[in-house]
Amino acid sequence: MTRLERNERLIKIALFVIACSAVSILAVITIFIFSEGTPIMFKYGLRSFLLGLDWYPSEQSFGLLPMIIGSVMVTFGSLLVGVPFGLACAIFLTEFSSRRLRHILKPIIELLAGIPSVVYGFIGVVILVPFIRETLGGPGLSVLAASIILGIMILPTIISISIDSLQAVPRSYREGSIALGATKWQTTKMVILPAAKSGIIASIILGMGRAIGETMAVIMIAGNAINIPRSVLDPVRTLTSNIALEMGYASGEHRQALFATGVILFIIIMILNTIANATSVKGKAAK
Amino acid sequence: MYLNPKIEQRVVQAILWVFTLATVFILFFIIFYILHKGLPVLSYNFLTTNPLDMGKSGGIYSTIIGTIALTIMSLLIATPLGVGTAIYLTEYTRESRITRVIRFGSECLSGIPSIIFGLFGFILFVTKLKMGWSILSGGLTLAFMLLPTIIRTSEEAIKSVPYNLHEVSYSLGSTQWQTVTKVVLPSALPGILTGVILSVGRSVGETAAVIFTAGSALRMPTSLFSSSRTMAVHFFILAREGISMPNAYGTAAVLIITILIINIIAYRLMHKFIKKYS
Amino acid sequence: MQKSKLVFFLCLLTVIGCARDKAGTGITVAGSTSVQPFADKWAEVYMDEHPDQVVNIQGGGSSAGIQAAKSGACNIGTSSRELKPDEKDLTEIVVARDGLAIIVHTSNRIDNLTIEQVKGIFTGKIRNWREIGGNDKLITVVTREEGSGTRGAFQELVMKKDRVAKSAIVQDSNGTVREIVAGDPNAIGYISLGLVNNKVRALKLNGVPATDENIISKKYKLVRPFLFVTKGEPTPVCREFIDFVQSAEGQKLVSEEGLIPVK
Amino acid sequence: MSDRIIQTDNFSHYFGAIQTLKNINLEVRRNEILGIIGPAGSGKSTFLRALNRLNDLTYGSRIEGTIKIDGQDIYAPGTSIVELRRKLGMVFATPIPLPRSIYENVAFGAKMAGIKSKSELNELVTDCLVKTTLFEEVKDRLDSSATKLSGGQQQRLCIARILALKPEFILLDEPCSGLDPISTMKIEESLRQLKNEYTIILVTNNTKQAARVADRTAFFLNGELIEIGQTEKIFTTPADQRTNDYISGRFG
Repeated sequence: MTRLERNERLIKIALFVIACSAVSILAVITIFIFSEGTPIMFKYGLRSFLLGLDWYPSEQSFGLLPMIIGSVMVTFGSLLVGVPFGLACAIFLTEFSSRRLRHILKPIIELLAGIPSVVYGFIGVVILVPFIRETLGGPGLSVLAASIILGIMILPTIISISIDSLQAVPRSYREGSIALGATKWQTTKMVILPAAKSGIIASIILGMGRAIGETMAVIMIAGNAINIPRSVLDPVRTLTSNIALEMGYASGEHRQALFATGVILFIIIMILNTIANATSVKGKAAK
Repeated sequence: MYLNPKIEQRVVQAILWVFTLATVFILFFIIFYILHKGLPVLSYNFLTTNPLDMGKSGGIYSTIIGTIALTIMSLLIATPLGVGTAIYLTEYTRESRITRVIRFGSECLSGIPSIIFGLFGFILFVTKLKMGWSILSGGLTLAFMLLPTIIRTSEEAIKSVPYNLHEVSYSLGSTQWQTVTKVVLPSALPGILTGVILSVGRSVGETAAVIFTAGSALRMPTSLFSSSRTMAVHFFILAREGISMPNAYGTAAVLIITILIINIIAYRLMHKFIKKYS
Repeated sequence: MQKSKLVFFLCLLTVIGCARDKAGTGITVAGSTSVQPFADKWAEVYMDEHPDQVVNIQGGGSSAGIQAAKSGACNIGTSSRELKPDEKDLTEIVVARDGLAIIVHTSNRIDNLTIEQVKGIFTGKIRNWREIGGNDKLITVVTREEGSGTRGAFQELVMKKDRVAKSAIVQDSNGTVREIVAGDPNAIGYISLGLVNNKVRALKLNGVPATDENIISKKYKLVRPFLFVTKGEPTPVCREFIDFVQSAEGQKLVSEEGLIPVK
Repeated sequence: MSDRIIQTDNFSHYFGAIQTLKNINLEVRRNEILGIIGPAGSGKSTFLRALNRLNDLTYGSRIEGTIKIDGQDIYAPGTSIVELRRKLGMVFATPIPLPRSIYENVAFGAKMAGIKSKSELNELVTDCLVKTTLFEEVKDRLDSSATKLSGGQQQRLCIARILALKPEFILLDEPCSGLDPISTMKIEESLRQLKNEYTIILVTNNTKQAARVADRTAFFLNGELIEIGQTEKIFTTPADQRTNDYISGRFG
């Protein structure tokens, strides 16, 4: 064997070590967050964390329920905004518009995914929040504002992945249905959408992941009150903003409680990831 | 109720059209609003003078340098790791439990919210490893965040290199590593670059992970251990604390233009790449 | 090729090594976001006078600053609240005093509140401006986040044992509280007196306007210290900076920026 | 005839559970052109790729028996595959130029082998291009991309690229399958010249081509070696009926 060939084994080992980096980083982060966050959860009881209503860390009261509910509300709110608009846009661009329009608009919409989230948050602060305050009342910093801004933020994700999965539906499906005398909309409704279902669901879950994980934009527009909101006009705090708001200031058990917040967020995200992974694998298998 | 399919089609089409128009309008509005307010602020001076008085006056020079330093730092770490992983996955092993674990790990990593990276980086790098708020801490944290993107795009790029090129290279007596470095990587380069450039875009726009790890010092960074404020963080602070709205708009305009340019370059590259191999 | 990689790597290590040396001569000051703007000012002037010195100012919050000083992540921690009993092992230096201003929107008709009324508003007992003589509008209460020195001081000076209502909007810096109050006609919040500007209005408290004279004469009650804390005795380099801050020149900067000098 | 030969001894090859070569026993003599003919799927390409161990790249590839080159078992542990492949240059069915310049394509193998001297490389490239009659056609554009050449030129470039390895054997896997008659003729012409320096194994599904250029011809069917002998004899008086059927076009 030549010298180069003997080196191959070393190279392979080195590459394997490198390839383990992503998994090891994930493992380190997971272990780290859990080891910092779980002791305090067990010290005060899981119940008091998950179901407690009061977040007063300086008084050893670490109820995260308002934030959990807040995250869920804001995320679903954003889906209520983002999904209809996103899907409508994707369907229109794949099924009802000219090829040219799609070729121009799709990359532009994808570009918008790159706009920093703080810019979206800022638009929310200067335009949306005053608008809500003046027309609907309340402080303006609210579930509604956060939902709308997050809904807009996840649009590019939903649109671009949905377009991809709609386009992946074989032409023959379309032609077959049209040949049977169905209108374009009937074809879309009965044939295309069911065929592209798993891709569309994956796009929604990805959008959901982005919404639930978003931090800075939410801090700017959600108001961050630790109450469970009674209406969409009430301010709300999410799990992510809870961490970001107080991380700098926290010490001792307060900091651990923020890690506990991270643990809960982490678990929610992992569940979402697994679902997304499963649906996309299922979708691939179906094709 | 029975609705005539032709009428139904018309109605639906109209609704879809309105929704699409609204979506596109909103997205464009954001860009034009920021540019409209921010472009008048932009000048050569704004870009080349340091922020003064917390950013109330002066420009954004040190934050531009901070952004560049942080981006380069994170890419220096993430690119070798990401491309190396992609090479391992595509060239050095076949599908197995190990590759599935690696892919799943990278996918999970990409789903983790940036604030968790920030939390992690803050405690581990900034406090436990005593790196302080610094370009090093921020760069490491960002690198972890960017890694999955680079792995995925590099993997796709490498996979799209035709297999017979491998055979030719081997038959000409090159080792596997020579094949990878001399034949596969050059062919996959545009695809890999696309991923790297998209990561640049992400690191330029990131706030949550950066503000807690690289800090927010306005001074010009002098070393890897100095704290640095990126443009996105600067904008966040200016806008939120109402320090200076004109400067906030100006910074936002620079941010958006940068991101647009980065994404357009990436898109162009990708297009070229796709054309080459289809 | 392998050799060139090795050389590159060595260069990188050297750069990192050198960088570390250089950073070592600087002072890192981290902590309270309330202290940060003033610390920035001090650092700016101090570095003009001592070009060989580097002072890095960081935010992060009082607790983080204290924590960082303890762990050595920074040389000087800053705090805008008194130290807690378990933090008393640090050396504390009072560098300025700051009034807490209760602020409202400039259009608000109210111009004086008692401390009891402020407490009533923040606990949520008083929900409408009408109850204290204002317009018939619900009050938007804006507070700071848990762990903030300003919140700690407000809790101590106004709320005592009671909690701030959960429905209150929470923001994480003086500037953001000010921005929200400036934008919302029905809002009330509290910020560092030095940061009050013409976008918001500071209320009289028990009939006493929030002014420097009233704070010095102790008529205005909402006052807190701004602290520098170090682990053990400050190093000579830090000492020099602290001496500058406490000097007449440093304290003059403080009063120019709206704080109350300690001397 | 010389002693420097390829000798296979009961060589079998499997992809997973499928046996692709069955107990092949044949020898290759120095400086001859051995033609291998047979219908698609007969194992002739697999045999060729077994000689330079290119099958190793495919997962599930397994062998039995031995192949000896110059008396050395090429599948013995510790064998340098890289050196083996340099010794047996291979030309594929479709010309696959590396996405680089003409010059770089020819110099590739030499560079991988660690030759750095510019003048040495220049000489080598020129020499190999001359041998494949390509030099006159491309000498002004050695730095332009190899993918811009015509199909026939590309295939001759691929042969030139092999020559730069200074191999002992040249393996050709249906090298003319995609080419027009004139290009084919040119390649066959170069093969006849190359024979003086190299031992050539030519796999082809064009029986007439084997008849034109091969000294000896082997006939493969379903992974078995049916018959091997002087080309003339195979094409005129084959010993096996199946060979006769194939050559006369009854199947394949």
